[in-house]
Amino acid sequence: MTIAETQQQLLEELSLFHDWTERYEYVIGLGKHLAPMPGELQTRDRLIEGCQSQVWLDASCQDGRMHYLADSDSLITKGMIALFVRVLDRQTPDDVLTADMSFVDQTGLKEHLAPTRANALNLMATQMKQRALEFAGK
Amino acid sequence: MTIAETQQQLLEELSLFHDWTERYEYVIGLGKHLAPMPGELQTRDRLIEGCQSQVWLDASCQDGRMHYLADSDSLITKGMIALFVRVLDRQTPDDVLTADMSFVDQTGLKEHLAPTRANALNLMATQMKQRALEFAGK
Amino acid sequence: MPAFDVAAIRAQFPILSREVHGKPLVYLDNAATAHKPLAVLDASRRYYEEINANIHRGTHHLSQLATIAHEEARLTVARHLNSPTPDEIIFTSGTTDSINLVASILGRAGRLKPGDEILLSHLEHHSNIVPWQMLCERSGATLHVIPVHDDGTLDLPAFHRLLTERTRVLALTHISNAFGTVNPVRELVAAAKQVGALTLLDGAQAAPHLPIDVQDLDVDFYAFSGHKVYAPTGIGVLYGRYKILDSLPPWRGGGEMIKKVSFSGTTYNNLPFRYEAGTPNIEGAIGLAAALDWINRIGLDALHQHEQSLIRQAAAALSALDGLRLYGPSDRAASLSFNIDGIHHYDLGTLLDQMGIAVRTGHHCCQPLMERFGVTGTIRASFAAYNTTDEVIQLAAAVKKAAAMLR
Amino acid sequence: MPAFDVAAIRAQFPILSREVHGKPLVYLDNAATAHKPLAVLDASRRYYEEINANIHRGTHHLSQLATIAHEEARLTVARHLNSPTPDEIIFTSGTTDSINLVASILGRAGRLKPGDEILLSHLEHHSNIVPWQMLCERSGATLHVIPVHDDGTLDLPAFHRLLTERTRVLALTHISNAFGTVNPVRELVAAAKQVGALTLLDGAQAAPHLPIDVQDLDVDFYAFSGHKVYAPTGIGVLYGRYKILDSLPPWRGGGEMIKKVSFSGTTYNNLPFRYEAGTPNIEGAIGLAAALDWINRIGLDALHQHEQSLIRQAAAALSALDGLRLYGPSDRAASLSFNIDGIHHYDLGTLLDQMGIAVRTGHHCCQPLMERFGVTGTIRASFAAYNTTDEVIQLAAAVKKAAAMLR
Ligand SMILES: Cc1ncc(COP(=O)(O)O)c(C=O)c1O
Ligand SMILES: Cc1ncc(COP(=O)(O)O)c(C=O)c1O
Repeated sequence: MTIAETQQQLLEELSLFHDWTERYEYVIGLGKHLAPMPGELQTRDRLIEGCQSQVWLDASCQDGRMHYLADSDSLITKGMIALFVRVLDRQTPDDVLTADMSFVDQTGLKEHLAPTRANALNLMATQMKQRALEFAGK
Repeated sequence: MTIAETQQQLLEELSLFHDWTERYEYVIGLGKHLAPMPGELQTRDRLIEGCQSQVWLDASCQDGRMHYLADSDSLITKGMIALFVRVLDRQTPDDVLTADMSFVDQTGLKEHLAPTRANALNLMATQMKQRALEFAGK
Repeated sequence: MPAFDVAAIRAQFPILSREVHGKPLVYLDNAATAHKPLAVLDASRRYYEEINANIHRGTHHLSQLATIAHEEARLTVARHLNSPTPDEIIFTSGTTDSINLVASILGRAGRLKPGDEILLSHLEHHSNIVPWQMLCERSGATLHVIPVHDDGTLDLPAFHRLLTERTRVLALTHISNAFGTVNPVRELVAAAKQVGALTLLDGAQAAPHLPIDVQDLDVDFYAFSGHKVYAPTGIGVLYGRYKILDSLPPWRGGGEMIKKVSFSGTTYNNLPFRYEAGTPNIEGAIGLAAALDWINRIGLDALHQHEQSLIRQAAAALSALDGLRLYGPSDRAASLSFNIDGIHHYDLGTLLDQMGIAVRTGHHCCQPLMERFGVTGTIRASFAAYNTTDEVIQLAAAVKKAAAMLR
Repeated sequence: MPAFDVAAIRAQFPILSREVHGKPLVYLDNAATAHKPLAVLDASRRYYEEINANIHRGTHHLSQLATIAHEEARLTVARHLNSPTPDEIIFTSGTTDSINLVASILGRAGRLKPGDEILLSHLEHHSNIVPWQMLCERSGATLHVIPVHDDGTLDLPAFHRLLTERTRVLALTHISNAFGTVNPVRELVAAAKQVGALTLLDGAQAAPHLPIDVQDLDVDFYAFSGHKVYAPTGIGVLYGRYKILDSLPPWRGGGEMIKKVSFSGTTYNNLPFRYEAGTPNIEGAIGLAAALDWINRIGLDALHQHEQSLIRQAAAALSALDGLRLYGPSDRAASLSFNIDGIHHYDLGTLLDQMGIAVRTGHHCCQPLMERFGVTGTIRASFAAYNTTDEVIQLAAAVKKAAAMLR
């Protein structure tokens, strides 16, 4: 699936929910099912410090495709990252770099987020792209 | 005249006035006619520092009667002092000490005074009594 | 409850009728800041609509009215703290400002030297830690910390060991903002006096809940914030014992705090003005007095009883939940801190917010305390005059629902 | 005047319809503090009635709204000053606080040493003198003072002589609060930069009247007070150039200004938060933004033109009176200072007050300047958006009447 296709799929899934409970349960579920990140990868240099929760992000490139691993001590934060990982994982560095991440605004999730959390989300997207930059154009 | 009689007289004089202009002109007039205080008496130790104006006060006792000299750079302040001097000058130290100075409240003048000025007035009365204390009971 | 009519109280707080995420607001973040009753909002507004002017030195009528209102506010604070004289009441911009004032002037006076010690507790808010750390850096004094037991109370034997002839300052919170621990401050202040230490109490959390009597406490400095006692933001109080404050140098320089300025030398004003440089927060002072008057019309005893009853109900209701851990002693006041095993406080707080319930999550500006308890933060519910038993029940139900979603 | 509708403006200030001593209030003490339009009063009240909460770190909705409102206020200030980034806008409690902040952190950073010089002018307000005197005392630096001509303007040749390689700081008022002198600050700041001095402008009197562009001024620090720009009391601003501010140590310690606190060491937060310890004056910041928005809706150019026209009318009307002496240059702004031969300013002010006219009398917190002019004080009329030509006429008539009574 292309990045745009995954985004479309996510938006459709989220549009099924009628209240905040369902929406949050979905995000929490995403977080729970995020591929585990080995403990030895949760190092200082992979840490993105948020206001109240911490996020670890690891990126590698195999066979020309980005591979992301992430974790957070906050389940909701983790669910948000899972959203991004689902969209960007297994894509080429160049596709990641040019991806339009504004789809998050259409999920309606941001309205439920503290600005600190929304900021963290933007920071996350930026970081994922930045890591792709290292492998792009090769 | 006793202190009480002078106070009564002052109150009567002031009650003749109908507006603030007349009342202030009267006080300013009192100030202008206050017995002059020789320049050499206007020393630091005779200075009562107010907020915006300065007052000099000199007290002596001759033949068992208090004698007050005062001056101020502000004409209105000087008029207020003149009110006190008129009441307390040429009285015995003991009479000064026991004088009821609350007559000022009945003049209606205090309502027209800045609290700093009203304070200065209270300070003045206190100072005049304090000086009488030195000569009292002799 | 005839003595304490919470419905009548709630009606005085316009903000309480608003909704959050489509649900009625349940505001349990009072330790962070309290809402303002109409009496305070009206006093602030009336000040601007009727007597606004810059104070002191003014000849004109408005300036006189504003000066009187400002100085009457000081008298109200003095009465409220049972301060012997209003000259001991310094208006600041808040607790943090008050504590910095004390630490700074002690520093400038050279009261602390290498080898001297400043004694704090592990319960302190950053505002009662960092100013002293900065003072230590400048003076060479060292910081010592009274440890806490697992129930969040101070280790008193350790306190007595740590208090020595070298202790120059004891700076202690009256009530812990993180755990609600009420410290035995009278006893500790008395002990500190015995060794000749200066004493400061951080009353940010105590002032909204307890009657404060600085003479009975026999304390040298007492600090609190307006915004936590139902008053506007940007105003605070430092009570300072006259004899001590009067012997210390000024901090901020400027208008109001001087007697005479010339380029060859400046003489400073008397207390309290020496420590109030510049145009003060006049609205804030007047609003603070209105807030204290409002509190005293209700009565701090009735208020405290009401809040204690709520906090006990909350502790009981939450304790029943699976994996719930409460912090602080059972006779806590003002604030109730908890966590649920395996659940991040931030996640729980986020879901509570979706249900209209405002609590605080995180380290509560008490990182050393959080570290001591091995957590990155807690969830804190804190109570005020307008909270109700119904809100406590909603809190417990919401925590239960949120925990279920997060497990 | 279609562009500037003073009647419509007056209608927005409830206090202007009050009486003083039975006469309509004529408020000409705006340099001391300005009144507040409904837009500001409503913004303050709306904050408390709708979104009051403690800001930053809050998970809940109100805390988010309050945080956004507070940070948007900072953006408004940044735009108003044309500051390159909002991180250079520090909220303080007023001009005095802002200047003390700068003087204190320069002191703590050890930026001043014996032999170094701080350059001020003879026009300065005590708030821009005393903090520097205190810094000199602590650091061994010396104070130097740009003299003024008899017309109240700076002696520029003397300035250039006094500005040397040893000058570390130039701290100058933008507009004199006593005489209304508008200093050529752009030129002086540029000269100071040439010798490597830091520059601070005291904008307390300029902010209500002139557009301020910190990039065009190329100044390092710019300070002003909210209460003089139609905003609430207890809020002020320090603009500080990022590169400089970021290299300086903190001042007040506490919550908000830290990144991480532990007893073994504390790391400080980024700008602007490093200089904002404790709960800020949230209402004040929001009220200040509302005030700046209000000013900008009128337009500073139209405002200034209106005020300049009033001040010229006042100067002309007063000049016609017997024995009247005006201070300051004829192109003065904001404030008009005068005395009448043989009459004490205090007496004149007292009688003007009886006629409902509020002016300021005394030294205006500029004792060195008063001494330079051989007076204990002056009478100062100062103007704002809501003043009218009719008020100017009333002022002149009242001065005439009062002078007659006092002669
Ligand atoms: C030129 C000048 N500087 C500084 C100040 C001090 O301002 P504030 O009292 O608001 O701190 C004032 C106002 O009084 C002023 O006019
Ligand atoms: C115990 C304690 N000390 C100090 C403070 C700081 O108060 P403020 O932020 O009002 O200066 C607070 C509040 O946050 C507190 O709870």
